Amino acid sequence: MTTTLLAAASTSTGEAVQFWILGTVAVLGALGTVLMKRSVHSALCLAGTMIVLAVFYLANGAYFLGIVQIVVYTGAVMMLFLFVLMLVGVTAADSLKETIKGQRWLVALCGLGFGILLIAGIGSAGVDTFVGLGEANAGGNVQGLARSLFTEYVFAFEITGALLVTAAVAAMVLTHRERTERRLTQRELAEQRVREGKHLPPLPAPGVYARHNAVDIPGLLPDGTPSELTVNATLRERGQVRDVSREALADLAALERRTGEYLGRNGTDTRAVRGAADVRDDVSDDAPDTDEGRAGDGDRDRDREAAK
Amino acid sequence: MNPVNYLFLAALLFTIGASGVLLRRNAIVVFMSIELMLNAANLALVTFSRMHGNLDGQIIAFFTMVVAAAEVVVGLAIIVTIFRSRHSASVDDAGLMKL
Amino acid sequence: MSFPLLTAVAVLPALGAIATAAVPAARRTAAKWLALAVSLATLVLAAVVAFRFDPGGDRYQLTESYSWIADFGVRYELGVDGIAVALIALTALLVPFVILAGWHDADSLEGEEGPNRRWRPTQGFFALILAVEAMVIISFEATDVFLFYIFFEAMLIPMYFLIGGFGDRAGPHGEEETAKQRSYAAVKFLLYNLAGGLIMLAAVIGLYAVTADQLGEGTFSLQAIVEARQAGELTMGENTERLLFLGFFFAFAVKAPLWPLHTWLPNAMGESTAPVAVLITAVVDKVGTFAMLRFCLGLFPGASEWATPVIVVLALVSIIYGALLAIGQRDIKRLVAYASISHFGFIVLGIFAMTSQGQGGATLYMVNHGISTAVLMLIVGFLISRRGSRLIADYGGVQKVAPVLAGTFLVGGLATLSLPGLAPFVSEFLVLVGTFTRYPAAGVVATLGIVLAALYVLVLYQRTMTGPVRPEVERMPDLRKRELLVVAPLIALLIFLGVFPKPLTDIVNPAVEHTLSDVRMTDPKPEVEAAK
Amino acid sequence: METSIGLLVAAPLLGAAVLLCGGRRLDRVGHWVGTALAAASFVLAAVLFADMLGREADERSLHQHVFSWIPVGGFQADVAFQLDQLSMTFVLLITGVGTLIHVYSIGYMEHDERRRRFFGYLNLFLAAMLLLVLADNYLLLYAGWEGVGLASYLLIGFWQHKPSAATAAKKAFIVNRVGDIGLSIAIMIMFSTFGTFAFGPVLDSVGETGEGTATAIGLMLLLAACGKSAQVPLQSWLGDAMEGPTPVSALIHAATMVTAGVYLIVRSGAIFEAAPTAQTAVVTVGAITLLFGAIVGCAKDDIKKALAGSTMSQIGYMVLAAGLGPIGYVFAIMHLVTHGFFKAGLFLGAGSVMHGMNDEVDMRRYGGLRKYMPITFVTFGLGYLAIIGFPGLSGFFSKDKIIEAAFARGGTEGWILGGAALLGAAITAFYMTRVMLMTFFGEERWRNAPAPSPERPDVEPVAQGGGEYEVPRPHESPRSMTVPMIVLAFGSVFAGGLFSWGDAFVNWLAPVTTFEHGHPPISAATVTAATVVALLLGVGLAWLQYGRKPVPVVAPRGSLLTRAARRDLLQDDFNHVVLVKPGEYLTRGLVYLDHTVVDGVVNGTAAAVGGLSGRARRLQNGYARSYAVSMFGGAAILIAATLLMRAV
Repeated sequence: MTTTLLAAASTSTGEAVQFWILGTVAVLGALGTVLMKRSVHSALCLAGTMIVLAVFYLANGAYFLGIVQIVVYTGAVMMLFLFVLMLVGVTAADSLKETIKGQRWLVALCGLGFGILLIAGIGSAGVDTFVGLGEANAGGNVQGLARSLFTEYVFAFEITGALLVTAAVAAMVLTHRERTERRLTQRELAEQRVREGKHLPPLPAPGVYARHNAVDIPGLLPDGTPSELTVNATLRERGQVRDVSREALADLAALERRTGEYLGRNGTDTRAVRGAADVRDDVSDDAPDTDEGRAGDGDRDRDREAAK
Repeated sequence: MNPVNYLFLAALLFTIGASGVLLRRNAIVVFMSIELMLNAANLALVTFSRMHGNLDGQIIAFFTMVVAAAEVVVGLAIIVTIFRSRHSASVDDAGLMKL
Repeated sequence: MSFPLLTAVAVLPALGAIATAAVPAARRTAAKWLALAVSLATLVLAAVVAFRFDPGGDRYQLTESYSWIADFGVRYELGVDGIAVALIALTALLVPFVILAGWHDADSLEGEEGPNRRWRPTQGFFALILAVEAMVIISFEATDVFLFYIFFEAMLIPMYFLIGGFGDRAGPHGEEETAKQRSYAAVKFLLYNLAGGLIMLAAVIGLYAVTADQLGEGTFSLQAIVEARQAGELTMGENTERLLFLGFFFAFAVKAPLWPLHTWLPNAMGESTAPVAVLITAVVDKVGTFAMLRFCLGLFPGASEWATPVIVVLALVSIIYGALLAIGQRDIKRLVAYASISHFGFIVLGIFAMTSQGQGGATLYMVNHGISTAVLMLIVGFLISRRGSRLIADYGGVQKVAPVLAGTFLVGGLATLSLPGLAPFVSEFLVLVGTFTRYPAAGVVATLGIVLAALYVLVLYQRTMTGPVRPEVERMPDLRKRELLVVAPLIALLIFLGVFPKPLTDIVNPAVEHTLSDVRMTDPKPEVEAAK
Repeated sequence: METSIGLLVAAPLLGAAVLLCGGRRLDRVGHWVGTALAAASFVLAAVLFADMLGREADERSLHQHVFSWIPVGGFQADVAFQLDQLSMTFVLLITGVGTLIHVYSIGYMEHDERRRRFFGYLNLFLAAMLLLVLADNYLLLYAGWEGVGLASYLLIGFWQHKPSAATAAKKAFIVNRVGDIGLSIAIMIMFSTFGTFAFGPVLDSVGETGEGTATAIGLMLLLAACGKSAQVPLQSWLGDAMEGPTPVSALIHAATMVTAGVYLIVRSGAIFEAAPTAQTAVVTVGAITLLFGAIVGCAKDDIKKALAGSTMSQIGYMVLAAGLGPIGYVFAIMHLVTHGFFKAGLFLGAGSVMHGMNDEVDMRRYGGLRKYMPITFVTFGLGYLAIIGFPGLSGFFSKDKIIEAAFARGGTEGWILGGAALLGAAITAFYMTRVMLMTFFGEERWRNAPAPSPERPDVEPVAQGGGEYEVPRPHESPRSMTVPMIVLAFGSVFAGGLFSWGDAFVNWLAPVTTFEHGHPPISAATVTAATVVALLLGVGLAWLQYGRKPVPVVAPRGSLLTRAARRDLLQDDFNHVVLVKPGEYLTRGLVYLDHTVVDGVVNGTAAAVGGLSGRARRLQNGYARSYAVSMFGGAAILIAATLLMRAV
């Protein structure tokens, strides 16, 4: 590597190879950052690009910066990004559909123009001889940086420090939310639930009337319909609710029918069948939006209890 | 190869980043694109320092990083606050300037 | 460094304005009296200036000069020549009468509620008038182009508020429409003058550039530039000089409305109260013609000579055009406004005739027109305040019920048509003679103006004052004491200056000679003497 | 003595000031004050006259420099007076007749509550008129010139509540202004030619300039004279001026002011002598006007308008004479003075008649008044004889001399002028006789109610229930009115004889206005004879038409000429069509133009800017991203710029 740092108009083939490969990766990463639908993916692409850049720093003899790049950016900054993404919602995928008229075309135009001009500018700058960092890094890159940093740039350095402190404080001030109202007591919370007509009693356990009591199988209501309430919310989120098998339902229906004939009354069967159908679409359309499903189940259960 | 290619790469990344800023509505992605631009600039600086054989370029790059870190901190904090207040991280929704 | 008299004359009304504005809201009358007292004190100071001024002495007297913005060679330079003295005297003289005439103009706005309620209107009204006076006076005194420019522009601010804020309700189309018209007029006034001012600013900067380029370090000082030019150190390129001249002249032509830049004047005078209208036409506009005389001719003699033919034609157009439109008006105030346009045509004609009679006449004209228009306009104001209408058609037979009002009105009118024995005749005839000796044709055309003047004045008098008494004016009271106190002295002055203008001419003549020497002009010799 | 010339002007000026500013408290004594001051200046004039007679002919011209009026550069206008024989003549006429008419007005205006102001105006007029004739330079003369114009404006419009009066006053002033243009331009030419406009230098050195300049000045002065002296084409105002009170018509529009034009021409004689063209113009105007006025006079039924026509024509005689040069000046002035006497007398008589007839002016409603107002009849009759030039009365002497001079002009021109003058004499005799007969002779047509006539559509016949017509009771006027009439009658009888007694008047004026004897192609006796024949002819015709057969109360339609003459030979219609109408259109057009074009351009620009910014506003859509795009584009452009810079 040291060879490359001597004055030269061109670099070692090794670096060339490395450049062409990693450069491609970097560009792809950049494009990914811009074009990915889900921001998580964008973040990851960006991270990739940054790592590549770190390597390039090292290749350019900026060892300290290379490390800092990895530590600060890929380490700290990107994590920060990811945390925020979690806050905002990982699953949220924003549409790339443009809303401002003509924005895309303008961007394309400006982007192309800008890029081409910039590259043309660099090209025409006529920089072919590289001094290289040989003697600059002679006393060690870090020491060199430290020297100039604490001698001629010390003032800027101090100011930057102040900036960082300010930034930290600012972040706290901005994100910290002062509790304006008193914390609610148990009683008030209960009353609130009643007022909102939420599901009052504790939720039923899963696996009731079930062949086995796995957590991902909803318990069945007296009429045999499965109650989503009994399944863990997270599983419901993920849409991983396993449904009771068909034949079980069928047997249940048959049993119902027989008891019905025996008792000389009918009509429940239809209910049972409808219930079976219910399970289907309940499960299917529970996945996307959770609130609706929960609410629906909530009042269904309630009229069950009323029937009991 | 001529190290000037690093500059071309930097230019490319910068342009992509800029377009990203202009194209994406999600504030966080916009932010990432800005970071991308900053990094491109850093790459250029580092290359320059190599070109001229003194460390000032790296110093500047260093400062850039620090400042970028600070900026990210504040920026994300702002995004979070906005998200809290209006349940959206879209820059278009923050349109109080709109007529 | 003796007592800075000129600064005092300008600063006194300025302080008065501040003090007046500061008078507590409850003490309205106090504010009025304060304003009146200040304006009278200013008049006294102006008189002192006039007496300290020695016509035989050097060109600019009572000069004061301090460095202001050293980097741009801007100096706080004051100095008066005869012309300035005359105009300062005029301003200081008119303002007390304006204040007295506008004694009750702001009262109607007091206790006004709703959208158009204003903050302490009375204090505001009189403070603004004093502010205008201060700025006008200092722009008459300034011998530093930049200093002059600043106050030339600053004047617009108080004037804008006076026009837009205090117009009389007596509009021909009801209060709503009148308010709209008023704001239109105010904005129009502002835009016209701003446009002129900005073009002038460009020219001012250009002038600085030229001086900086040629004299080493740039200067705005009128005297310095004139001396440098006469010493041959400063020689502007022909085109440069012409462009700069046009830049200056445009601004002044807007201010002293010269056809076709005149249309703001009728609106402004029509919509504002009579005292404000007097302030506009008798005081503020004079700065324009004055500046033509002092700056255009002083700084750009060559270009002035080059532009003279066009300007003379424009002046003639203004004279005839203004008079004809005055004849065609239905609104008394607009009529007076157009009459003023015609008179400004005479002034400009006199200035650019480049003869001692012409320019001396023009200077006298500024003073006399100030007084005569003041008389006419103020009486018109009193008339309108009685009947509450500006339309000529709404009057008739006033002479029968209010003979004194009608009589003074007639005197004002006769002054406007420049009847011998009244001041305007002297100046108008001087302008005509001065023009004729250099441009006979122009002189003859301008003479038509005196017939048209007779026409619009007498038609106005006939329609409003004579004939059978209309029922609306039957109860019209005659002039009150205060109003008579306003009108009588002005009329007396008109007669005095008409019979014995010598004091004024003695002050003005040397200054005019200086101006002529600036443009290197001499009066054309009479034919017979030339023959000898 | 010099110092007291200014007092001549000062006295009536003082009166005017006192009376006009004095306020109501002077109402009781106002007229006395006015009259006293007029009389004072007459007495002073008389004293000065006596003093002047006491001196040699060439020392009679007095000068008084009061103060320097307008000193600007080479332009030196002084308030300075010059009192020579010519001015003296006018001063005496003005103050004399003026005083008489003041006295007359005391009675005539007795019942007018604004009498004080009337006397104020009269004094103002005297002051201005005296200034006019005493000025020693043209500018001061111009001041007086406009001053009398103002006074006449105020006095014509004295009864301002009458729209007709107000209109007439305005008309008079404006037509005069047109004339004043002439005077002011003349002064300008003088100044630019001679560097001064004082009588002395100008008239002395007029020879040194080209004839062109002299002609220009002369024509301009003529224009001024036409305006003031109601000569064609600026005569239209005089008829309407009769709206003013009769004393005013007598003093201003008969005796003094209207003759100012003649004074101007005679005073500037040197200029006209240097410009033959101008002279020809003068005589032409004079000749035309004397016929014009006479014809108008024949057709009018309004007694004052008839007299106005005659004034016009008599001044025509004077102008004609003044245009003839040295052979005519003296007679122009002489006729002016005699005319001052008898025309004033006639007007006062007319006023006295109206006074007794409830201000009725239509002669067709007079008749047979001689036995009701004998003094008026006699004085009026004497004036009548004087004006028609009855041998032995003053009019005869002056007019006869003018006709003679007209013939003396020589050549065909002389014949034409002389003929016109003779014809004029005949017509004068005709219409004056007509006035006389219709007023004082014939049956009393005023006894029964008036019927509407084309002349006076305003009166509605009593038949279809108008107001009750109360029969006027003709009576003689009070002494304050009759005395002046008598005095004037004396003047009109004897003045002429007195003046031509041993050519007294000629010798008196000759030093000022050069004089030379004209040599008519035909002997003076013949001319006189012709004149007498002409006047007899006129009288005879008039008697045939108005004396023998009764005068119809309702004016007959009359011949085309008559109808035209009733309308002042259509001159008003002419002015209306040629000047007034186009003027109205012009002003209306300009008002429209000013609003749409001149103002429109500006407003249009404003609107354009507004619209443009309205469009530009769209760019500010509030999306941070589109702002960013523009920034980005800007950056690109910057790079491009730097590249170009480097490339260049």
